[in-house]
Amino acid sequence: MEILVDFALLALLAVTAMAVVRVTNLFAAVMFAGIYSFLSACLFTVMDAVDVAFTEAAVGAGISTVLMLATLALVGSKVTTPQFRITAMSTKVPPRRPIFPLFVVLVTGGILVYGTLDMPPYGNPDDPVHNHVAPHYLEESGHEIGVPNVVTSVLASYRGYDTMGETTVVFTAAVGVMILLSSLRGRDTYGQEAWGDEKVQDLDVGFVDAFGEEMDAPSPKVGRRKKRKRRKKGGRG
Amino acid sequence: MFIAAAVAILMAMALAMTRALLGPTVYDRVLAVNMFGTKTVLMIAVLGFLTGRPDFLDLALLYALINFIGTLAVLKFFEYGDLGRRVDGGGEAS
Amino acid sequence: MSDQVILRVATKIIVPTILLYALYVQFHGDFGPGGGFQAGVIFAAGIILYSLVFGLRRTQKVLPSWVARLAASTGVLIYAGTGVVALLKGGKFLDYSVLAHDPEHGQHLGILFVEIGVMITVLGVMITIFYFFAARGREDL
Amino acid sequence: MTFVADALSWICLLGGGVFVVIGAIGVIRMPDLFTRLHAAGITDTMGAGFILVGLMFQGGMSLITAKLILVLGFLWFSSPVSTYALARATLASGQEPFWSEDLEIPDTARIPGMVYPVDAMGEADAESGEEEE
Repeated sequence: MEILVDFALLALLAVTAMAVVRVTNLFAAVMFAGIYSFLSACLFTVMDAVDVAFTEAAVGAGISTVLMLATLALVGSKVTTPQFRITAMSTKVPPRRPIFPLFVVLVTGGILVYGTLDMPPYGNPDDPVHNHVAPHYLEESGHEIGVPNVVTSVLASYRGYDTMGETTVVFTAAVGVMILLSSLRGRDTYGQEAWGDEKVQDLDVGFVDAFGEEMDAPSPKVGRRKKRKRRKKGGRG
Repeated sequence: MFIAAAVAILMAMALAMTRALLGPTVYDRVLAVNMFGTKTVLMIAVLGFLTGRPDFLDLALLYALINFIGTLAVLKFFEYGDLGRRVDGGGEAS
Repeated sequence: MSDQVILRVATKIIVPTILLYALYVQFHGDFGPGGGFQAGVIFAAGIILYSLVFGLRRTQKVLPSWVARLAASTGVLIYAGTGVVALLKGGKFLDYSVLAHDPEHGQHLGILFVEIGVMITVLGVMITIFYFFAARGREDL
Repeated sequence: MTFVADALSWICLLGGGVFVVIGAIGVIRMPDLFTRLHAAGITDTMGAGFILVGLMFQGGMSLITAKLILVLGFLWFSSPVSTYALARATLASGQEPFWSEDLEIPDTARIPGMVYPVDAMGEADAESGEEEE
């Protein structure tokens, strides 16, 4: 029964992945990425990996959509050519026929699929992965660590070095973002040069301050709409 | 009985997915994603019972709490971040 | 502004709930799904929701960006510091058993500190990244 | 006792499933965004409500039921808020709901290849409405 749910979720996942690749509006791609995150959280839940599903839920629903939108605010949302637009000039480049990359991708994918044939079946208790350190963790965690959730004891205690490395990696990500984006501080010198289309000037309304105190003046669009509606009502009466 | 509910939710997910693919405006896609989020909450709750581990409900609770952050961010972006530009679904999935 | 009241009130109600839930995930991670990383992300999501509705400036009055940056580095320090304390107490690096008289109690203590370190780092990093993206290099923010 | 709980659970889960599917069909079939919002609302309130109540009968008096109640409460709190924000943003973008006086379906809302019977009678209505103005 669960296998049916599994298949259905995987099929939806495949459709979503295709959609992410095919849509030309990057906002729509962000939407589909959100759907992808929902589906993979479901899939992790079916496969009993609830901690992973939890991470996926927290990151996918809370953070990643916001960050992707913020990125779109920086770089613009339209893909003007079938290829990704790198600069405004590259729109003149005629579309290439990527036969050779396609060939490479197909061959690599074929080899990888061939490789999976040798892998032990999923969930088989005789698999090597279940016979190395996992039995020790599962059996001894109760009285060695005394934490009911084995995932926590593995992550924080048995594999404490790894988790420390991961924490450092997360920290490094922040440092990298700071280094990259703080060069945008003087956007007048750099930003307009690099993204010299109307997009950058359009976005001068702050992404974040918009709901805040700065929007006390009613936005012109809303006002115009209301006026039109009033006129309509008056006409009816 | 849980599998019946799960199948119904999966059907609804597929239909919401269709709406997200059809568009036509970005707001329709936002609606589809929002609906997909609700479906995910239900799906995870049902799956917890289906697999016999209802502790998974923490996950459903999390989704119910922070689901609308994404929706709000998208809407805010359309309404204020991109003023003066017509927002239409330029990208059909083809 | 009256048409924004719904969003403001809803946010005021739901943001504290999200923050509380993040703490639940943090300290309930020993018993159920969750842990430091998830808790940090959820906490950051709550802050991000607040700043989406109330604006970056008001958020940075509550949580200035230097605090977020400080948190990002403090968490790593707490994590590594736990290991160093274990080292000083005569054990190996990140061997929590020596932290208390009872090895199991020591493990509990070590996991607690380590998870808090992870949470603080992730929280600080997520908020720092969001601030940087959202401010979009504007000087006045 | 368990039989009664199981029966109630069945009824609620099936009812919830039906509502969820009906709402999803509505999201596909409805002509414009505002009517689609209405259809999506059915899945959020009736569908989610019935399914979660059905699960509560299975959970019994336990922490699980408490969590289900919380999930339901937060869903019923947050989904109207996001629906409201969505409708408001759509209005601000210039897309208007069609009123009874102009029964035309906007081009953006049409599903390609679908025949709308409203088209035939909508023209007459729209003309009479303009005359009144």
